[in-house]
Amino acid sequence: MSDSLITIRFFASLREQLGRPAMELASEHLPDSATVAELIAVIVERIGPQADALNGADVQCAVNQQIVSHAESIRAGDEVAFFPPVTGG
Amino acid sequence: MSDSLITIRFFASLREQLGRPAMELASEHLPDSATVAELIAVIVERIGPQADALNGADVQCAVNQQIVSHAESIRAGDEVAFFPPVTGG
Amino acid sequence: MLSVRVAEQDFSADVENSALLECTEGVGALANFIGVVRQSGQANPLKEMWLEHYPGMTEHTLQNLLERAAGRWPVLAARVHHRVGALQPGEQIVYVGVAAAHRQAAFDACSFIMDFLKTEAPFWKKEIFADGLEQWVAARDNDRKALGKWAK
Amino acid sequence: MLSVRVAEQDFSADVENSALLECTEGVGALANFIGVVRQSGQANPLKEMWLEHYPGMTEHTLQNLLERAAGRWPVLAARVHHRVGALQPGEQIVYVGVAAAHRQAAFDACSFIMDFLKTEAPFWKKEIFADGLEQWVAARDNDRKALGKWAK
Repeated sequence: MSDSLITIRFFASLREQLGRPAMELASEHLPDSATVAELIAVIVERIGPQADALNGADVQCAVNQQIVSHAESIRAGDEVAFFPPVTGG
Repeated sequence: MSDSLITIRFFASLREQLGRPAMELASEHLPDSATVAELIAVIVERIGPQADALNGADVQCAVNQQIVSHAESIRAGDEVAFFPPVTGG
Repeated sequence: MLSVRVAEQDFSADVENSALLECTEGVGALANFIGVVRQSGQANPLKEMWLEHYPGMTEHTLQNLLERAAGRWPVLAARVHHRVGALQPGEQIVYVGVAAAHRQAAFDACSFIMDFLKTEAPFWKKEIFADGLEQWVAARDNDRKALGKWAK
Repeated sequence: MLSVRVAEQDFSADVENSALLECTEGVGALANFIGVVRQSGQANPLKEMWLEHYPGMTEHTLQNLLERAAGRWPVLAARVHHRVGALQPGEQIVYVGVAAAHRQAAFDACSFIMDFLKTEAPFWKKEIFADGLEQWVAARDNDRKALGKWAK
Protein backbone atom coordinates (compact mmCIF):
# COMPACT_ATOMS: atom_id res chain seq x y z
CA MET A 1 0.00 0.00 0.00
CA SER A 2 2.64 2.51 1.09
CA ASP A 3 4.72 1.28 -1.85
CA SER A 4 2.33 3.03 -4.20
CA LEU A 5 3.25 6.34 -2.54
CA ILE A 6 5.95 8.69 -3.66
CA THR A 7 7.53 10.71 -0.84
CA ILE A 8 8.68 14.16 -1.87
CA ARG A 9 10.99 16.24 0.34
CA PHE A 10 11.97 19.89 0.12
CA PHE A 11 15.02 21.43 1.79
CA ALA A 12 16.29 24.87 2.76
CA SER A 13 14.91 27.78 0.70
CA LEU A 14 12.66 25.42 -1.30
CA ARG A 15 11.14 24.07 1.92
CA GLU A 16 10.32 27.64 2.90
CA GLN A 17 9.03 28.68 -0.54
CA LEU A 18 6.77 25.65 -0.78
CA GLY A 19 5.66 26.05 2.84
CA ARG A 20 6.29 22.40 3.76
CA PRO A 21 9.17 19.97 4.36
CA ALA A 22 7.52 17.07 2.54
CA MET A 23 4.43 15.74 0.78
CA GLU A 24 3.20 12.39 -0.42
CA LEU A 25 1.73 11.56 -3.80
CA ALA A 26 -0.03 8.33 -4.78
CA SER A 27 1.79 7.00 -7.80
CA GLU A 28 -1.51 6.63 -9.73
CA HIS A 29 -1.61 10.43 -10.00
CA LEU A 30 1.52 10.27 -12.14
CA PRO A 31 1.77 8.93 -15.69
CA ASP A 32 3.66 5.63 -16.04
CA SER A 33 7.45 6.17 -15.95
CA ALA A 34 6.89 9.85 -15.22
CA THR A 35 10.06 11.92 -15.27
CA VAL A 36 11.20 14.35 -12.58
CA ALA A 37 10.03 17.18 -14.87
CA GLU A 38 6.55 15.63 -15.07
CA LEU A 39 6.51 15.15 -11.30
CA ILE A 40 7.26 18.85 -10.86
CA ALA A 41 4.27 19.73 -13.09
CA VAL A 42 1.99 17.60 -10.88
CA ILE A 43 3.39 19.23 -7.71
CA VAL A 44 2.74 22.72 -9.12
CA GLU A 45 -0.84 21.63 -9.92
CA ARG A 46 -1.35 20.47 -6.34
CA ILE A 47 0.41 23.17 -4.35
CA GLY A 48 0.03 26.21 -6.57
CA PRO A 49 2.37 28.69 -8.20
CA GLN A 50 4.84 28.90 -5.29
CA ALA A 51 5.96 25.44 -6.41
CA ASP A 52 7.28 27.01 -9.64
CA ALA A 53 10.45 27.50 -7.59
CA LEU A 54 11.16 23.81 -8.35
CA ASN A 55 11.79 24.82 -11.97
CA GLY A 56 14.71 27.08 -10.95
CA ALA A 57 17.80 26.49 -13.07
CA ASP A 58 19.96 25.54 -10.08
CA VAL A 59 17.43 23.29 -8.28
CA GLN A 60 18.84 19.82 -7.67
CA CYS A 61 16.82 16.62 -7.50
CA ALA A 62 17.75 13.40 -5.71
CA VAL A 63 15.86 10.13 -6.18
CA ASN A 64 16.44 7.69 -3.34
CA GLN A 65 19.28 9.97 -2.17
CA GLN A 66 21.15 9.95 -5.48
CA ILE A 67 21.41 13.14 -7.54
CA VAL A 68 19.56 12.70 -10.86
CA SER A 69 18.68 14.79 -13.90
CA HIS A 70 15.14 16.00 -14.58
CA ALA A 71 14.88 13.28 -17.26
CA GLU A 72 15.09 10.48 -14.66
CA SER A 73 11.87 8.52 -14.22
CA ILE A 74 10.12 8.02 -10.89
CA ARG A 75 8.70 4.75 -9.58
CA ALA A 76 6.20 4.00 -6.83
CA GLY A 77 7.97 3.85 -3.46
CA ASP A 78 10.65 6.34 -4.48
CA GLU A 79 11.85 9.12 -2.21
CA VAL A 80 12.31 12.26 -4.27
CA ALA A 81 14.03 15.36 -2.87
CA PHE A 82 14.40 18.88 -4.23
CA PHE A 83 16.98 21.33 -2.90
CA PRO A 84 19.10 24.36 -3.79
CA PRO A 85 22.88 24.06 -4.33
CA VAL A 86 24.53 22.80 -1.13
CA THR A 87 26.45 25.17 1.16
CA GLY A 88 27.87 23.07 4.00
CA GLY A 89 31.37 22.81 5.35
CA MET B 1 87.98 39.54 25.49
CA SER B 2 85.25 37.00 24.70
CA ASP B 3 84.68 38.91 21.46
CA SER B 4 87.97 37.57 20.15
CA LEU B 5 86.57 34.04 20.52
CA ILE B 6 84.77 32.08 17.83
CA THR B 7 82.22 29.61 19.16
CA ILE B 8 81.84 26.49 17.05
CA ARG B 9 78.90 24.11 17.48
CA PHE B 10 78.33 20.62 16.13
CA PHE B 11 74.95 18.90 15.90
CA ALA B 12 73.55 15.40 15.49
CA SER B 13 75.85 12.90 13.75
CA LEU B 14 78.64 15.53 13.50
CA ARG B 15 78.47 16.13 17.24
CA GLU B 16 78.94 12.40 17.76
CA GLN B 17 81.69 12.02 15.14
CA LEU B 18 83.68 14.93 16.56
CA GLY B 19 83.03 13.77 20.12
CA ARG B 20 81.90 17.18 21.37
CA PRO B 21 78.94 19.55 21.10
CA ALA B 22 81.04 22.71 20.82
CA MET B 23 84.52 24.23 20.95
CA GLU B 24 85.98 27.68 21.15
CA LEU B 25 88.78 29.11 19.07
CA ALA B 26 90.63 32.38 19.66
CA SER B 27 90.31 34.39 16.48
CA GLU B 28 94.08 35.00 16.39
CA HIS B 29 94.49 31.31 15.41
CA LEU B 30 92.67 32.06 12.16
CA PRO B 31 93.99 34.09 9.21
CA ASP B 32 92.28 37.46 8.72
CA SER B 33 88.89 37.09 6.98
CA ALA B 34 89.24 33.32 7.14
CA THR B 35 86.55 31.45 5.23
CA VAL B 36 84.47 28.58 6.56
CA ALA B 37 86.69 26.22 4.54
CA GLU B 38 89.80 27.63 6.26
CA LEU B 39 88.10 27.33 9.64
CA ILE B 40 87.44 23.65 8.95
CA ALA B 41 91.15 23.11 8.21
CA VAL B 42 92.06 24.64 11.58
CA ILE B 43 89.47 22.47 13.37
CA VAL B 44 90.89 19.31 11.75
CA GLU B 45 94.39 20.36 12.87
CA ARG B 46 93.16 20.78 16.44
CA ILE B 47 90.83 17.81 16.84
CA GLY B 48 92.31 15.26 14.50
CA PRO B 49 91.12 13.25 11.50
CA GLN B 50 87.61 12.57 12.87
CA ALA B 51 86.91 16.24 12.06
CA ASP B 52 87.29 15.42 8.36
CA ALA B 53 83.56 14.66 8.61
CA LEU B 54 83.11 18.46 8.36
CA ASN B 55 84.21 18.25 4.73
CA GLY B 56 81.26 15.96 3.85
CA ALA B 57 79.42 17.09 0.72
CA ASP B 58 76.09 17.52 2.53
CA VAL B 59 77.41 19.23 5.68
CA GLN B 60 75.71 22.57 6.26
CA CYS B 61 77.26 25.57 7.97
CA ALA B 62 75.46 28.41 9.74
CA VAL B 63 77.19 31.61 10.85
CA ASN B 64 75.27 33.46 13.55
CA GLN B 65 72.35 31.11 12.82
CA GLN B 66 72.15 31.89 9.10
CA ILE B 67 73.01 29.19 6.55
CA VAL B 68 76.12 30.21 4.59
CA SER B 69 78.40 28.74 1.94
CA HIS B 70 81.93 27.55 2.71
CA ALA B 71 83.22 30.72 1.04
CA GLU B 72 81.72 32.94 3.76
CA SER B 73 84.26 34.64 5.99
CA ILE B 74 84.32 34.37 9.78
CA ARG B 75 84.79 37.23 12.19
CA ALA B 76 85.76 37.31 15.87
CA GLY B 77 82.66 36.86 18.03
CA ASP B 78 80.84 34.76 15.44
CA GLU B 79 78.91 31.63 16.32
CA VAL B 80 79.59 28.99 13.69
CA ALA B 81 77.59 25.74 13.51
CA PHE B 82 78.06 22.59 11.45
CA PHE B 83 75.32 20.03 10.96
CA PRO B 84 73.97 17.35 8.61
CA PRO B 85 70.81 17.91 6.52
CA VAL B 86 67.85 18.57 8.80
CA THR B 87 65.22 15.88 9.45
CA GLY B 88 62.58 17.43 11.71
CA GLY B 89 58.82 17.59 11.36
CA MET C 1 38.93 3.09 9.17
CA LEU C 2 36.59 5.60 7.53
CA SER C 3 34.11 7.26 9.86
CA VAL C 4 31.34 9.81 9.36
CA ARG C 5 29.27 11.59 12.00
CA VAL C 6 26.58 14.25 11.50
CA ALA C 7 25.36 15.70 14.80
CA GLU C 8 24.39 18.84 16.71
CA GLN C 9 27.14 18.21 19.25
CA ASP C 10 30.55 19.85 19.04
CA PHE C 11 33.75 17.89 18.41
CA SER C 12 37.31 17.88 19.74
CA ALA C 13 40.13 17.69 17.20
CA ASP C 14 42.27 15.94 19.85
CA VAL C 15 39.66 13.22 20.34
CA GLU C 16 39.16 12.78 16.59
CA ASN C 17 42.92 12.66 15.98
CA SER C 18 43.38 10.05 18.72
CA ALA C 19 40.73 7.92 17.02
CA LEU C 20 42.60 8.27 13.72
CA LEU C 21 45.76 6.96 15.38
CA GLU C 22 44.16 4.21 17.41
CA CYS C 23 43.81 1.22 15.13
CA THR C 24 46.32 2.10 12.48
CA GLU C 25 50.02 1.34 12.28
CA GLY C 26 52.36 3.37 10.19
CA VAL C 27 50.74 6.80 10.59
CA GLY C 28 53.31 9.59 10.32
CA ALA C 29 51.09 12.46 9.22
CA LEU C 30 47.68 13.85 10.14
CA ALA C 31 46.05 16.61 8.13
CA ASN C 32 43.01 18.33 9.61
CA PHE C 33 40.56 20.85 8.31
CA ILE C 34 38.22 22.67 10.67
CA GLY C 35 35.52 25.00 9.37
CA VAL C 36 34.41 27.80 11.67
CA VAL C 37 31.41 30.19 11.69
CA ARG C 38 33.01 33.47 10.63
CA GLN C 39 32.59 36.43 12.97
CA SER C 40 31.91 39.55 10.98
CA GLY C 41 32.74 43.06 12.07
CA GLN C 42 30.01 44.63 9.92
CA ALA C 43 27.29 47.05 10.94
CA ASN C 44 24.81 44.16 11.02
CA PRO C 45 26.75 41.31 12.62
CA LEU C 46 25.85 37.64 12.36
CA LYS C 47 23.82 36.43 15.35
CA GLU C 48 23.54 32.76 14.46
CA MET C 49 24.16 30.23 11.72
CA TRP C 50 21.50 27.58 11.09
CA LEU C 51 22.61 24.33 9.47
CA GLU C 52 20.02 22.12 7.78
CA HIS C 53 20.80 18.76 6.18
CA TYR C 54 19.20 15.77 4.45
CA PRO C 55 19.51 12.94 7.00
CA GLY C 56 20.67 9.72 5.45
CA MET C 57 21.81 11.20 2.16
CA THR C 58 24.37 13.34 4.01
CA GLU C 59 25.99 10.34 5.69
CA HIS C 60 26.02 8.30 2.46
CA THR C 61 27.55 11.15 0.50
CA LEU C 62 30.29 11.71 3.09
CA GLN C 63 31.08 7.99 3.40
CA ASN C 64 31.31 7.76 -0.39
CA LEU C 65 33.63 10.77 -0.42
CA LEU C 66 35.99 9.19 2.13
CA GLU C 67 36.06 6.01 0.06
CA ARG C 68 36.93 7.94 -3.09
CA ALA C 69 39.76 9.71 -1.24
CA ALA C 70 41.04 6.39 0.13
CA GLY C 71 40.97 4.94 -3.37
CA ARG C 72 43.05 7.76 -4.74
CA TRP C 73 45.67 8.28 -2.01
CA PRO C 74 47.30 5.88 0.50
CA VAL C 75 44.96 6.93 3.32
CA LEU C 76 45.31 4.90 6.53
CA ALA C 77 42.24 6.40 8.24
CA ALA C 78 39.85 9.31 7.71
CA ARG C 79 37.05 10.89 9.73
CA VAL C 80 34.44 13.58 9.19
CA HIS C 81 32.31 15.22 11.87
CA HIS C 82 29.80 17.77 10.54
CA ARG C 83 27.53 19.73 12.85
CA VAL C 84 23.92 20.72 12.19
CA GLY C 85 21.42 22.99 13.96
CA ALA C 86 22.11 26.39 15.51
CA LEU C 87 25.73 27.54 15.70
CA GLN C 88 27.17 30.75 17.13
CA PRO C 89 29.86 32.89 15.47
CA GLY C 90 33.29 31.41 16.22
CA GLU C 91 31.92 27.87 16.70
CA GLN C 92 33.32 24.88 14.85
CA ILE C 93 31.21 23.53 11.96
CA VAL C 94 33.15 20.66 10.45
CA TYR C 95 36.19 18.50 11.13
CA VAL C 96 37.92 16.50 8.41
CA GLY C 97 40.92 14.41 9.48
CA VAL C 98 43.12 12.18 7.35
CA ALA C 99 45.94 9.90 8.54
CA ALA C 100 48.65 8.70 6.16
CA ALA C 101 52.26 7.58 6.27
CA HIS C 102 53.48 10.83 4.69
CA ARG C 103 52.20 14.37 4.62
CA GLN C 104 51.44 14.94 0.94
CA ALA C 105 48.81 12.18 0.78
CA ALA C 106 47.26 13.46 4.02
CA PHE C 107 47.08 17.06 2.77
CA ASP C 108 45.77 16.11 -0.67
CA ALA C 109 43.10 13.72 0.59
CA CYS C 110 41.94 16.22 3.24
CA SER C 111 41.70 19.04 0.69
CA PHE C 112 39.91 16.74 -1.81
CA ILE C 113 37.34 15.70 0.81
CA MET C 114 36.63 19.33 1.73
CA ASP C 115 36.28 20.42 -1.90
CA PHE C 116 33.72 17.72 -2.66
CA LEU C 117 31.96 18.06 0.70
CA LYS C 118 31.36 21.71 -0.21
CA THR C 119 29.68 20.83 -3.51
CA GLU C 120 28.08 17.40 -2.95
CA ALA C 121 27.08 16.91 0.68
CA PRO C 122 23.47 18.05 1.26
CA PHE C 123 23.95 20.73 3.93
CA TRP C 124 22.49 24.23 3.74
CA LYS C 125 23.45 27.25 5.82
CA LYS C 126 21.17 30.07 6.84
CA GLU C 127 22.54 33.26 8.35
CA ILE C 128 20.52 35.03 11.02
CA PHE C 129 21.69 38.59 11.60
CA ALA C 130 21.48 40.83 14.66
CA ASP C 131 18.70 42.94 13.10
CA GLY C 132 16.59 39.82 12.46
CA LEU C 133 17.35 39.41 8.76
CA GLU C 134 17.51 35.74 7.73
CA GLN C 135 19.29 34.73 4.58
CA TRP C 136 20.22 31.41 2.97
CA VAL C 137 23.90 31.35 2.06
CA ALA C 138 24.41 31.29 -1.70
CA ALA C 139 26.63 28.62 -3.23
CA ARG C 140 30.06 30.02 -4.10
CA ASP C 141 31.29 29.85 -7.66
CA ASN C 142 34.80 29.28 -6.29
CA ASP C 143 33.66 26.04 -4.68
CA ARG C 144 32.66 24.64 -8.09
CA LYS C 145 35.91 25.89 -9.63
CA ALA C 146 37.96 24.27 -6.85
CA LEU C 147 36.95 20.83 -8.17
CA GLY C 148 38.95 21.47 -11.33
CA LYS C 149 42.21 20.67 -9.59
CA TRP C 150 41.05 17.08 -8.97
CA ALA C 151 40.28 16.29 -12.61
CA LYS C 152 42.59 13.46 -13.60
CA MET D 1 49.47 36.47 15.25
CA LEU D 2 52.41 34.23 14.37
CA SER D 3 53.65 32.04 17.18
CA VAL D 4 56.46 29.51 17.48
CA ARG D 5 57.20 27.14 20.36
CA VAL D 6 59.95 24.50 20.60
CA ALA D 7 59.63 22.37 23.73
CA GLU D 8 59.78 18.87 25.20
CA GLN D 9 56.17 19.12 26.32
CA ASP D 10 53.31 17.70 24.27
CA PHE D 11 50.63 19.91 22.67
CA SER D 12 46.86 19.81 22.24
CA ALA D 13 45.49 20.63 18.80
CA ASP D 14 42.31 21.92 20.49
CA VAL D 15 44.28 24.36 22.63
CA GLU D 16 46.39 25.51 19.67
CA ASN D 17 43.31 25.94 17.49
CA SER D 18 41.55 27.97 20.18
CA ALA D 19 44.57 30.25 20.32
CA LEU D 20 44.39 30.66 16.53
CA LEU D 21 40.76 31.77 16.82
CA GLU D 22 41.17 33.97 19.87
CA CYS D 23 42.34 37.33 18.65
CA THR D 24 41.33 37.12 15.04
CA GLU D 25 38.07 38.08 13.36
CA GLY D 26 37.02 36.63 10.08
CA VAL D 27 38.46 33.13 10.46
CA GLY D 28 36.42 30.57 8.52
CA ALA D 29 39.03 27.88 7.98
CA LEU D 30 41.73 26.17 10.04
CA ALA D 31 44.21 23.80 8.46
CA ASN D 32 46.35 21.66 10.77
CA PHE D 33 49.24 19.35 10.22
CA ILE D 34 50.36 16.98 12.96
CA GLY D 35 53.45 14.84 12.57
CA VAL D 36 53.56 11.58 14.53
CA VAL D 37 56.33 9.11 15.40
CA ARG D 38 55.54 6.17 13.11
CA GLN D 39 55.00 2.79 14.73
CA SER D 40 56.65 0.11 12.68
CA GLY D 41 55.62 -3.53 12.55
CA GLN D 42 59.09 -4.68 11.59
CA ALA D 43 61.19 -7.41 13.20
CA ASN D 44 63.22 -4.72 14.98
CA PRO D 45 60.62 -2.18 16.07
CA LEU D 46 61.35 1.42 16.98
CA LYS D 47 61.74 1.91 20.72
CA GLU D 48 62.23 5.67 20.84
CA MET D 49 62.79 8.71 18.68
CA TRP D 50 65.30 11.32 19.86
CA LEU D 51 64.88 14.87 18.59
CA GLU D 52 67.83 17.26 18.73
CA HIS D 53 67.70 20.90 17.65
CA TYR D 54 69.72 24.09 17.44
CA PRO D 55 68.17 26.34 20.11
CA GLY D 56 67.69 29.87 18.87
CA MET D 57 68.20 29.13 15.19
CA THR D 58 65.20 26.78 15.23
CA GLU D 59 62.87 29.45 16.57
CA HIS D 60 64.20 32.11 14.16
CA THR D 61 63.85 29.77 11.19
CA LEU D 62 60.28 28.84 12.10
CA GLN D 63 59.27 32.45 12.75
CA ASN D 64 60.74 33.46 9.39
CA LEU D 65 58.83 30.61 7.73
CA LEU D 66 55.52 31.77 9.21
CA GLU D 67 56.24 35.30 8.01
CA ARG D 68 56.96 34.06 4.48
CA ALA D 69 53.69 32.10 4.47
CA ALA D 70 51.78 35.14 5.75
CA GLY D 71 53.35 37.25 3.02
CA ARG D 72 52.23 34.86 0.32
CA TRP D 73 48.67 33.93 1.44
CA PRO D 74 46.00 35.87 3.39
CA VAL D 75 46.88 34.17 6.68
CA LEU D 76 45.04 35.54 9.73
CA ALA D 77 47.08 33.58 12.30
CA ALA D 78 49.58 30.73 12.32
CA ARG D 79 51.26 28.64 15.03
CA VAL D 80 53.95 25.99 15.19
CA HIS D 81 54.74 23.75 18.16
CA HIS D 82 57.68 21.41 17.61
CA ARG D 83 58.76 18.92 20.25
CA VAL D 84 62.32 17.92 21.11
CA GLY D 85 63.86 15.22 23.31
CA ALA D 86 62.71 11.61 23.67
CA LEU D 87 59.45 10.62 21.97
CA GLN D 88 57.68 7.27 21.93
CA PRO D 89 56.14 5.64 18.84
CA GLY D 90 52.68 7.08 18.25
CA GLU D 91 53.51 10.37 20.00
CA GLN D 92 52.96 13.75 18.36
CA ILE D 93 56.07 15.55 17.06
CA VAL D 94 54.88 18.75 15.45
CA TYR D 95 51.76 20.88 15.11
CA VAL D 96 51.34 23.46 12.36
CA GLY D 97 48.08 25.43 12.37
CA VAL D 98 46.97 28.14 9.97
CA ALA D 99 43.81 30.27 10.20
CA ALA D 100 42.39 32.04 7.15
CA ALA D 101 39.07 33.29 5.85
CA HIS D 102 38.84 30.48 3.29
CA ARG D 103 40.20 26.95 3.10
CA GLN D 104 42.54 27.11 0.11
CA ALA D 105 44.82 29.71 1.70
CA ALA D 106 44.82 27.75 4.97
CA PHE D 107 45.71 24.46 3.24
CA ASP D 108 48.38 26.00 1.02
CA ALA D 109 50.08 27.97 3.78
CA CYS D 110 50.06 24.95 6.11
CA SER D 111 51.55 22.68 3.46
CA PHE D 112 54.14 25.34 2.52
CA ILE D 113 55.22 25.72 6.16
CA MET D 114 55.62 21.95 6.57
CA ASP D 115 57.60 21.59 3.33
CA PHE D 116 60.10 24.27 4.35
CA LEU D 117 60.19 23.19 8.01
CA LYS D 118 61.29 19.77 6.77
CA THR D 119 64.23 21.21 4.81
CA GLU D 120 65.23 24.39 6.70
CA ALA D 121 64.48 24.09 10.41
CA PRO D 122 67.49 22.69 12.32
CA PHE D 123 65.99 19.56 13.88
CA TRP D 124 67.55 16.11 13.68
CA LYS D 125 65.92 12.78 14.45
CA LYS D 126 67.64 9.72 15.80
CA GLU D 127 65.89 6.37 15.85
CA ILE D 128 66.60 4.00 18.73
CA PHE D 129 65.46 0.46 18.00
CA ALA D 130 64.39 -2.37 20.31
CA ASP D 131 67.68 -4.22 19.79
CA GLY D 132 69.69 -1.16 20.80
CA LEU D 133 70.66 0.03 17.32
CA GLU D 134 70.79 3.83 17.10
CA GLN D 135 70.58 5.54 13.75
CA TRP D 136 70.31 9.14 12.59
CA VAL D 137 67.42 9.56 10.17
CA ALA D 138 68.63 10.39 6.66
CA ALA D 139 67.19 13.42 4.88
CA ARG D 140 64.60 12.37 2.30
CA ASP D 141 65.09 13.29 -1.32
CA ASN D 142 61.32 13.72 -1.59
CA ASP D 143 61.46 16.52 0.97
CA ARG D 144 63.79 18.51 -1.29
CA LYS D 145 61.64 17.76 -4.32
CA ALA D 146 58.49 18.88 -2.50
CA LEU D 147 59.82 22.45 -2.52
CA GLY D 148 59.48 22.55 -6.30
CA LYS D 149 55.76 23.14 -6.08
CA TRP D 150 56.32 26.48 -4.31
CA ALA D 151 58.61 27.95 -6.98
CA LYS D 152 56.81 31.02 -8.31
